Amino acid sequence: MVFFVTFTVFVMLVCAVAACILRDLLDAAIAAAGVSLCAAILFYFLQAPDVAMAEASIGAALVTAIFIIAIRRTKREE
Amino acid sequence: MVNPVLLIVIPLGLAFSIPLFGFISRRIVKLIPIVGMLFNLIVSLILIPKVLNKPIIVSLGGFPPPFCINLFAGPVGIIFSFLISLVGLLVSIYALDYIKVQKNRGREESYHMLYLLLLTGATGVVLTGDIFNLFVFYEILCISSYALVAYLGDKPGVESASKYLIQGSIGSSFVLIGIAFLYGKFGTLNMADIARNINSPTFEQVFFPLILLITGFGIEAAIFPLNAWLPDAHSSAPSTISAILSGIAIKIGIYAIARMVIYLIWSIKYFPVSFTVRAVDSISGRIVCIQSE
Amino acid sequence: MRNIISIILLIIIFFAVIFSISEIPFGIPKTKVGSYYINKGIDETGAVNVVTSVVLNYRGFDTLGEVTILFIAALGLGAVLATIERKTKKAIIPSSIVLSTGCKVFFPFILLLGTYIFLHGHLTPGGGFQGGAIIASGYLLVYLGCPKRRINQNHFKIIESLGGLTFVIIGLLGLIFGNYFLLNFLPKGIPSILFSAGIIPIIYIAIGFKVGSELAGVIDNLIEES
Amino acid sequence: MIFLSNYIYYTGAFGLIFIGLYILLTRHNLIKMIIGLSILDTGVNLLLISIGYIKKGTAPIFSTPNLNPQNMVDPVPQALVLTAIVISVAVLAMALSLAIRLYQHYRTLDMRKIKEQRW
Repeated sequence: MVFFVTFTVFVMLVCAVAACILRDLLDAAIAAAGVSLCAAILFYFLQAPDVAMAEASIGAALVTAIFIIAIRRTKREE
Repeated sequence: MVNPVLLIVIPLGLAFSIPLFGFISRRIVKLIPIVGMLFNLIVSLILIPKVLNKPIIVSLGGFPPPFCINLFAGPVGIIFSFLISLVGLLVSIYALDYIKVQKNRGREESYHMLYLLLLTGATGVVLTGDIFNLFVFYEILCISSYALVAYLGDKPGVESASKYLIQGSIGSSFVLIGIAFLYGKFGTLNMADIARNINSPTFEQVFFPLILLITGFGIEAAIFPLNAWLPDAHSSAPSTISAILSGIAIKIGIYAIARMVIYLIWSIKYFPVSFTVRAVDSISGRIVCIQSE
Repeated sequence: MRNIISIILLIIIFFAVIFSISEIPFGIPKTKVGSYYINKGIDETGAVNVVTSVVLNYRGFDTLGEVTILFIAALGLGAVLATIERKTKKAIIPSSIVLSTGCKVFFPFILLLGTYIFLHGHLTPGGGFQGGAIIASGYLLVYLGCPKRRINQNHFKIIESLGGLTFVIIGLLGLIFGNYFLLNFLPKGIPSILFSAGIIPIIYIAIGFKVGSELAGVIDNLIEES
Repeated sequence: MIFLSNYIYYTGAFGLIFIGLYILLTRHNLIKMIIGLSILDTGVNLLLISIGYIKKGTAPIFSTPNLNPQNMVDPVPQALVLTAIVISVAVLAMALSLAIRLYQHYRTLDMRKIKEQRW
């Protein structure tokens, strides 16, 4: 249990660092979606199913879609 | 019995119903902010003599106060809401001619809705007695002012609005972190309850949450090192919004800081420290402003 | 220069938060408000899901503000993007028949799932915001899969206004009947059946419609002529 | 091991907050800054939820009758985080619409190059 949580936190931080250093904005947006997804898993382990659902449906799905539409209407490289 | 909650709820309901009025007639839409602000003006005038005797505490939802959100309508709060509605009324009368009829009908409606919601958020911040509710109304104020600064859609407006948005959102996140620490420490979100409990911890324990809260609200209040957004946003917004920003939004930020400082510092007798810090801060800000001009 | 200043700033913030988080131990019950809600929540509001009773009853005023914030964002986004001069329309590439048929088949099921989630907000995890987001993602699927389909923005506007007005009017009815704004004035019913918890399901239905139409309107505004 | 079980959630939350702040302070592309903003908001939400957690707790839902109310985690931070998530999505949508308008005016998103004004 502790190891799985640790692994999830590790993946989440790696995704966040990737969102920081990737030059391609589309990749960075996908990495941010990964952060939200790992955060949703952590919310589930913290016994907050309501928040996990909200984070997965709003944070991981809709925000990523909005980011991708916005990147499509602007420029992809940083 | 006039309830202070009407000061927030009636303008909110009017703002929600503007699109429905817009389907009936386009002329009514312009008048709705005036109606809302006139209502607020009258209610505040009725409430002023009452609150001078004793502050009115309204709990929402019908539960005892620390367990639900309550409104704290003291003399300062009601006088602030009176001033907000007075300024809002005058500016909305000015906006009758200033905001020209656009080609696209939706834009004019959205100006009036955003304007009314901005004033509602300001009224909520001055009346609420709950720290997270204050954050929510503060966000209403901030987001509608981001949208209104960019309302004209020209180059300077959009640029300054995006700078304002980035800095303001960092401030809001700081406020939220501060609220999280306060909740973890005291287990309650009610301001009066926090003030009652705060005598037991030492000054150092509330120092960092307080710094976070002051920094966060200070961005909206534009105290000296955090005011980079202010000159651009004021010069490039529409004139009515510029008036509202300098007349109301900045004062709301200062009001929020004062509320935090009075509740969290006054009660543990460190007020002189904070007062000195603020005085030095404002004087240095003035000096820098004079030099830059 | 800017990097150095920001790293110094971050280090200062880092020590500040480490210092203050050391006062808040992890995993130890420490709040009196939360335990009151857990012990009294079912009796006072009738909702089995304590989070829902906190969101809509004890802290219902926050939720009203939150709905307003989403409304402001949808409005402001429309106002900012509306003045774009109309360019010549690009030719829309029609999607393949498998894709568009699949989207049309899935769309009602997604709507059904969203409706289920916001109807059962007081019994199971979920609620108006999650259900509304799921409904909006159904609209996103249709926009992506069938590029020619568009929904009239005026319908979204009417639903948004009616949802917000329902919330405000229910609150005002509480003020009229019992002197408290957002009072739960309807009978609470038996906990853990669908028709229970007074005003909570009604408000969640209003919020579900409102959030769904607002987020779908945001997507519609952004995706238009992209 | 004890450190992991006690502080792993706080570590994740503060890691996200600092990475978000670092992106906001050092990057110049507007969309990159908005991505940093979303990471910052996720970190704050994780911090709030972990403050309300109780060890070996259960979710605050009386789904089965034989649940012990003493073991339930605090419902208040969860309600606050629901509000905070919706607020953050509103801010993000607003910011991205501004970014699209900015790109149509200036054909770039680099905030260093967009300096028409004094400050």
